[in-house]
Amino acid sequence: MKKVFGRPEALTDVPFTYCPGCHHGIANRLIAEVIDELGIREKTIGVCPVGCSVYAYLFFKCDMLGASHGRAPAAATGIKRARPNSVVFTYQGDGDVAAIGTAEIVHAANRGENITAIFINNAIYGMTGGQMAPTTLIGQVTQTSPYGRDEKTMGYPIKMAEMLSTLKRATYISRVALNKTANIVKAKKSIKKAFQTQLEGKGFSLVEILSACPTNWGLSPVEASKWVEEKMIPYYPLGEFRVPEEVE
Amino acid sequence: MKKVFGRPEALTDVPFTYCPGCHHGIANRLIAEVIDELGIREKTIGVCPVGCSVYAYLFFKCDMLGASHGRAPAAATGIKRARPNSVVFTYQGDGDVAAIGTAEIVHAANRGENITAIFINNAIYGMTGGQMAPTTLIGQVTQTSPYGRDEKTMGYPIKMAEMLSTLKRATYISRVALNKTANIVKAKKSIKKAFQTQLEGKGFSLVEILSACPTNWGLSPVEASKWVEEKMIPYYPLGEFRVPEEVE
Amino acid sequence: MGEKILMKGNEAIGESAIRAGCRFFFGYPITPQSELIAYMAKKLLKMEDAAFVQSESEIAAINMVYGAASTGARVMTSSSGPGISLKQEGISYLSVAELPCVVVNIMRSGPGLGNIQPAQGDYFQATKGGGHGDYRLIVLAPSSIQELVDLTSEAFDLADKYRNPVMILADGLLGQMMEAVEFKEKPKVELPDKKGWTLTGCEGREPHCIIPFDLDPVAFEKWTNNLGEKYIKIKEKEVRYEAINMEDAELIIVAYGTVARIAKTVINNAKKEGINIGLIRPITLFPFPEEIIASTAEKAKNFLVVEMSQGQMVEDVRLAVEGKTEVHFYGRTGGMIPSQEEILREVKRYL
Amino acid sequence: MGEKILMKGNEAIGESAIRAGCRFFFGYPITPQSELIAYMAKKLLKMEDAAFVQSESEIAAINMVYGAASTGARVMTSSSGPGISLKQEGISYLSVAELPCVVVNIMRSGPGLGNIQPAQGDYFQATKGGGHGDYRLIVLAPSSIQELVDLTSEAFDLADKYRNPVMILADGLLGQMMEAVEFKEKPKVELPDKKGWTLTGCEGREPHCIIPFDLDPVAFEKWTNNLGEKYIKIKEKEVRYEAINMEDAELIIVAYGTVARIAKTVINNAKKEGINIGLIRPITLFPFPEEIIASTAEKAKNFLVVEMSQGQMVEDVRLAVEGKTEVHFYGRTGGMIPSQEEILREVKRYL
Amino acid sequence: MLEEIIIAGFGGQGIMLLGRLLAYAGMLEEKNVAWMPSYGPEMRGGTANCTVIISTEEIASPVVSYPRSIIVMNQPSLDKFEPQVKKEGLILLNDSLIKRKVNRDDVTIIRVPANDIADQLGNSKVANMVIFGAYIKKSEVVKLDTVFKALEETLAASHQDLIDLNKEALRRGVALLG
Amino acid sequence: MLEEIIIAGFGGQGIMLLGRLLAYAGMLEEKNVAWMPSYGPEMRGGTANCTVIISTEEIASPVVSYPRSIIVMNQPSLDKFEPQVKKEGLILLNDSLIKRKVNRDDVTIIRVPANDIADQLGNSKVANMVIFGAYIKKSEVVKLDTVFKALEETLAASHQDLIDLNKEALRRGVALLG
Amino acid sequence: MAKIVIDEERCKGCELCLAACPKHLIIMAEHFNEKGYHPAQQINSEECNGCAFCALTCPDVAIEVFK
Amino acid sequence: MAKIVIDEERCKGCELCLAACPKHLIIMAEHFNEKGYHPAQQINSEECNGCAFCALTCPDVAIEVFK
Ligand SMILES: Cc1ncc(C[n+]2csc(CCOP(=O)(O)OP(=O)(O)O)c2C)c(N)n1
Ligand SMILES: Cc1ncc(C[n+]2csc(CCOP(=O)(O)OP(=O)(O)O)c2C)c(N)n1
Ligand code: SF4
Ligand code: SF4
Ligand code: SF4
Ligand code: SF4
Ligand code: SF4
Ligand code: SF4
Ligand SMILES: [Mg+2]
Ligand SMILES: [Mg+2]
Repeated sequence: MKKVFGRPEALTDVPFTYCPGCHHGIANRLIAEVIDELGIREKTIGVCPVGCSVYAYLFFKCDMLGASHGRAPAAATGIKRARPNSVVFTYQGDGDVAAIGTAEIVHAANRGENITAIFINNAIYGMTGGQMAPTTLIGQVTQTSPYGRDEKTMGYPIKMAEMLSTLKRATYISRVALNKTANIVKAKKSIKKAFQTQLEGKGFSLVEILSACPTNWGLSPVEASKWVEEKMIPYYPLGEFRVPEEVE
Repeated sequence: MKKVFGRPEALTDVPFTYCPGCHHGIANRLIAEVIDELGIREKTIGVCPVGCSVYAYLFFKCDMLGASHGRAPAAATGIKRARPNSVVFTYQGDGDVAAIGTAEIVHAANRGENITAIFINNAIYGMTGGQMAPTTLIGQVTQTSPYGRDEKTMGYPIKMAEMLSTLKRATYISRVALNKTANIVKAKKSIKKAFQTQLEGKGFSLVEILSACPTNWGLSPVEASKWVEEKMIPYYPLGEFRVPEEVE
Repeated sequence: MGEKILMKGNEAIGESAIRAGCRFFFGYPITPQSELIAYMAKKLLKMEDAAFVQSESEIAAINMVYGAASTGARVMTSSSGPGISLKQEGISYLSVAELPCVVVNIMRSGPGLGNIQPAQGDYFQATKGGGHGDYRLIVLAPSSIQELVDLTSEAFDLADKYRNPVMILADGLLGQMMEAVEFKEKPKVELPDKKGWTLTGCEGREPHCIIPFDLDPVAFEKWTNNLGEKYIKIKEKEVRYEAINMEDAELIIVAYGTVARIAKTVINNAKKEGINIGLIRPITLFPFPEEIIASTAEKAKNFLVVEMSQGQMVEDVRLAVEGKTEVHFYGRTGGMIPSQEEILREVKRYL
Repeated sequence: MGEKILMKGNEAIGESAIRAGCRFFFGYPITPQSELIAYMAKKLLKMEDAAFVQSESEIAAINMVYGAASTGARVMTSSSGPGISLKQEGISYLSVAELPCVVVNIMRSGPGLGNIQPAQGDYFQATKGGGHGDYRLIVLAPSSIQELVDLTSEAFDLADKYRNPVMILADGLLGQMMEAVEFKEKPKVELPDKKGWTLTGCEGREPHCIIPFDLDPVAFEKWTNNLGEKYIKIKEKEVRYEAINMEDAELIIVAYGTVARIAKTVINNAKKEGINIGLIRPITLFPFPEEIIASTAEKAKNFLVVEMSQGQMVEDVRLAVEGKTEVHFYGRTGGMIPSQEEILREVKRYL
Repeated sequence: MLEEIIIAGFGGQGIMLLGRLLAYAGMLEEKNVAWMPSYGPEMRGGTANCTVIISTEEIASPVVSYPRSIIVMNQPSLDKFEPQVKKEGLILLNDSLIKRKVNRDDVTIIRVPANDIADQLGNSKVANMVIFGAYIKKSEVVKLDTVFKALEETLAASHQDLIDLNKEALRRGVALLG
Repeated sequence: MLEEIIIAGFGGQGIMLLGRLLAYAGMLEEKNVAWMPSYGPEMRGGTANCTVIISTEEIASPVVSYPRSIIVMNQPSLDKFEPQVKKEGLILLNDSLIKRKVNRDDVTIIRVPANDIADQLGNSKVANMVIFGAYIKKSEVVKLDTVFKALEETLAASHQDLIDLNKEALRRGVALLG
Repeated sequence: MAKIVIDEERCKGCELCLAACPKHLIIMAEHFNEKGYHPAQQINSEECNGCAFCALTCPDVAIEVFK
Repeated sequence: MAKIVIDEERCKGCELCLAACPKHLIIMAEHFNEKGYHPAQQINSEECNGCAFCALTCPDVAIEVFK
């Protein structure tokens, strides 16, 4: 018998520090698989953020930088400009991308920085214990929306993929989910396209990944995956919002 | 004979400090006229930014706050939340809105803060002596794009009105120009609609105003107005991007 | 009133602020102060004429404070370490515009992302001005949950009295721990009327402007000199400290916050060993209690400064002592809390 | 080489940086340093293996520096007042991650937006850490355009030598004025190899990680203690200052930057009046030249500290003097530059 | 009177709640109390512990290097805190999950099959109350009734069934040392 | 040898350029030089001034409270700087735009119809060079040839016509004091 | 019948009004104002129809229109 | 013929694999692993077709598939 599924080479042996059933782990693995398949591990530099993925540097078997909250796209810009031949990706949460780091992601995208951003949208601030994210759904109860998110004072959940797609040099922009195998397979394809966009020098790519945070949603992992399907996907449509022709 | 055109009441007597032919002056006057027409001078609080309009507090005859560079929407949020019955507007340049203050304008819009932002897009950093703005046109020579803006490393000029229009609570979003009388008349109508949106409690409004900076463009005022027509408008289409039904 | 409630430090700050009339809170989550934000959300979102906004960033938060304070409202923000650093530009603006407000820093261990364990490494930033230009915050350093309650309330009064931002500087342990507290009815204090400068719409009066600059150096020097005079007045009037066991002390410990409490246990235990140690606990870090330290130094007492840092407040102690006696230092960093045993060991080294 | 060129201070920094091998610049415009950004744009945009990015903000700029420095590249950013305040979080991160880089602060007058006239009000921020946590920048304070050139070049070496951010702290006048400068060929200095830690892709080696935190307080204390030891080493080895006319001086002026130059003219003019004054001009503000000040104080000389601030460096002078002699202060703020006449008048007050 | 106790275990074992209840009860009995968590980056998984001080005197230092008592709900916690307990102190351990012997012979050791009893009660989450009951009985730091009152005041009345379950678990713990 | 001069006028009158040329020429003649602008928030309009120091000694303070010479191109500048000129100093003023009398009687005053002459040369922008020529002639701080050289080195060769025009303007200024 | 009044001291000589007047009734004066600008000046004022295009365009609110 | 290998010590008992297996071949074990979780466990392993849905879903990369 041959091993048809195993631990990707681009992951270290360190066990993930995520909670049981957290989709961060799936996303980490998919990136590692893509890095393996593209054979780029030795020239990849990853930038991890502050958030539940703050430990990502322990998991990826490539050079890694820890950035400050929200600024991973700027740090990645610095790396990529200094070493244009490396493959640079950021791995960021929704607090990171959609709140404090809004300016940095918008302008990395607008400049068409030739980097890849992986954006984990779990509709919550995981690491700090479950505060409202800009992507938190209407009515969703969090530490800082204790009576549910109210659009009148807190606005609607922000659709980053759509917003960034208005920028001409945001070359590849997609939204995927990890709540079931079919979506996981699609997510991986999309992540691969994003890295390919970078490898072909076509500019900025971002994959928004709808992910479950069972802990802060107060749901079991299975229920949480269902919540992604029933609540998140209807509001955050999956698909590709911008595609460079050649990558397509 | 009756005075059919004169200095609006909402302007002080202080002469503008702008350069000859600078469109900031026209924009200032139009806002003052709208304030007069809506009869809201005594409940209006304006927020001026850092930029050539840093002195706006000398010109408007209403309560005024000077904000730090880019943060006027946050300061305005603070004011409006503390005094919901006042009319709050920001007056900001393209460095302010489209660069350093990207996160603040995006999130004020996304929260649907019931404020009005007047955004002067002159494709340049006026006050600091003519550096590239995120809205600088491709090929445009500035202090920091001495060989012309090159989209490959600097990206394309950012279309703020379009980008903000992806946000659901960005209720009224338009783009106008001040390069000729017809456009000036339209601009005023649009500014009025923006303020009305706020008065009706409908949420965030923003008017992007294409404006000439003869000094830093190195053109005479008349040439500069022509440049708005020939270079800016084709790239930055005029019009309303989001309109609340009732205001319409 | 008068009833004891078991509360986390972070929540106690929130409750005290609300009782002091704070109706506006703008903040961004960060450990170890997140319970404060959550508390304010829970309370303010249910109140009339109040607002809670979880801002997009610490920078937005401090600028929302700037806007709300300009209307005369009582307003607060809070953060820790990296978030406080991001607020430095805004704090400098608030200072020059003389806008009253309260900024809470529940200190974690730095520099950088560091970690979320308690520390006191932001003393310099708070007291010397982490932002640009000459300005001073009033800096209050509680050392119990009850004092968090009392000083939070006082912070709003001081802010209004001097039209100056006030910082509450507490280590993460104080934010996280629980003690029983009492919310006492406070006698109303006379505070200056704000009507003369606030932005409320100019109905029936000339417009007001609040502006953070003057491009004319002559005028701006006058402005900053006025600020300077205000700071001198604050130094004269608002110094607060606790001094215990000073008379027969063979050595004086200077410490604030949690460290001062540990020091008190050390003092008690040392007494049992026949060692007499005194404690000066600064309650205001700016203005710093220079005089008591200077006059103690006159009496030839040596000092041991203990901090959860590599030595920051110790500079202010040295400045006050001016070489008259010895000033020793013991510090822990990285989120480590000095133990009673370590402090006693250090004390003995210098006897 | 050896040829004299008439240059603005801001441009001289840029040219010197490029000659020192700086190929990456990330910055955001602000007066009075904008010529530096413009210069870097003009040069770097035409060079191979180089990059100039006008970032969306000062925060983005410092984080781009963080990224580029992590690859081992020589990299610089520059700003002034409000922009430097915004960089404080990033500077704290760079310090803990021990990333070499050069940050230029061409000081304008603060606090707040203040104005764009020269000032020295950011001394505390630069030397005590405007960001959170215990960390230190190496702070260089040039006082002529030639020294801007020399120290910029040295700044990159120091940054690499100690894996520490270096700040060039100059008042706006130095950024704006022109003098003739020479770009001298410098002997190559031995610097530590960066290969052991830089992020360059892990081909042929184990992956490298650069991380700004350790959540374990025991480990993080060790880390910050190592930083502390580095700072002590820097204090031992890198103090630089200029001392003139010390022997027969009746009073010692301590001043840096433009103020020190004015002081020199005062000294010359005073001599004509038969008054002997000395000058200590710190060239490194951190490490601060404590020893020369302390030993001068031993000789019972009094000091007059002159700054374009309300008194910041004067605290470091007092800390060094430790009460042995008198330390007087004269400051101008708001963008005002102290004149020769004023300084001489002050000198005479204390003779 | 002075009690200094560290309570430790896995996240999710109700460690913080136990500590808070103890502090609350102490307050109800008009003692001075302090509760202090050790918190980690992960609001989840891993080990958690908190310190409670109950005293008739004013509480100076909230930090306790050498507790008089510990309640340890899992083995890593025993490993960590066993050496720190004061001579003649008290160790309560969760016998359901901790299989090893305690090495100290200068302290009182009480092994409570907390999870087993909780399972009998039909809810493994109340293992903390079982061991708490044993602690109350042994230490006499606070009265059982006071803890009941603390339970009622901290849990919303709407959770009456939960309150009852917790009380039962406490009683079972008390009964162990019957 | 030490010259300290302040040059002042409207923005757009070529004040900064004049100062820079003077400093450049000083440098070419191997003197120590310093040029210092007074800059404002407006990069435009309003008045502008700069200070130039040329010295055989090392230049300590670049800040000059009391200049030996001033060149003033408009009346606000005269108003501002007239009182500061050192005794026995030198005032050159643009007679085309300044109508008032100078009040000082302890300084040398030279009135240059700079704009009128520039208009004669067909370009009002070279008024600065006309007055500069007069200054060079009177002060002898730098040689005319050195200024020509400075012009050539600072203006791109592609602007030959501009260089020629500037030289002519300088010569006309020199000639005034012929 | 209409007329315009130009506040010479507010005028910065930008010539935008000149370009805006459909009847070409505005020219720049020979003389300088206090700030050193050539102010705008109306000619053939009897032809003015009070359309206010000049005033609408003036960035310095230097023109009043009467009708 | 196919099989899966579950690394019990990596497993956090989230049950996602259980939900993902189209053939319902995964259950949670009675025993605890070192971290205190009930690890996943395959039953009726002869029915496994190696589709790897379980492995694809596992957030902790605890499952290997052989075919
Ligand atoms: C400047 C700054 N502000 C705040 C924090 C605290 N903080 C750490 S992670 C985080 C947000 C985490 O949420 P998200 O980015 O959505 O990531 P997740 O944990 O959900 O994966 C915050 C606010 C910080 N470390 N730095
Ligand atoms: C934090 C900060 N960064 C930079 C500056 C310097 N600055 C002042 S205005 C400005 C930009 C001006 O451009 P814009 O916003 O387009 O306004 P304009 O002058 O063109 O109207 C800049 C960068 C500042 N004052 N504060
Ligand atoms: S808190 Fe949420 S996002 Fe963070 S590791 Fe746990 S489940 Fe994942
Ligand atoms: S610099 Fe440009 S934008 Fe600023 S006042 Fe002058 S013309 Fe207007
Ligand atoms: S009102 Fe009309 S016609 Fe009259 S001057 Fe103005 S633009 Fe010309
Ligand atoms: S538009 Fe106004 S400022 Fe311009 S020339 Fe006409 S009157 Fe003067
Ligand atoms: S490989 Fe497929 S059939 Fe086999 S256990 Fe996994 S999901 Fe079930
Ligand atoms: S998906 Fe993985 S971690 Fe979850 S239960 Fe299955 S094997 Fe265990
Ligand atoms: Mg998240
Ligand atoms: Mg602009």
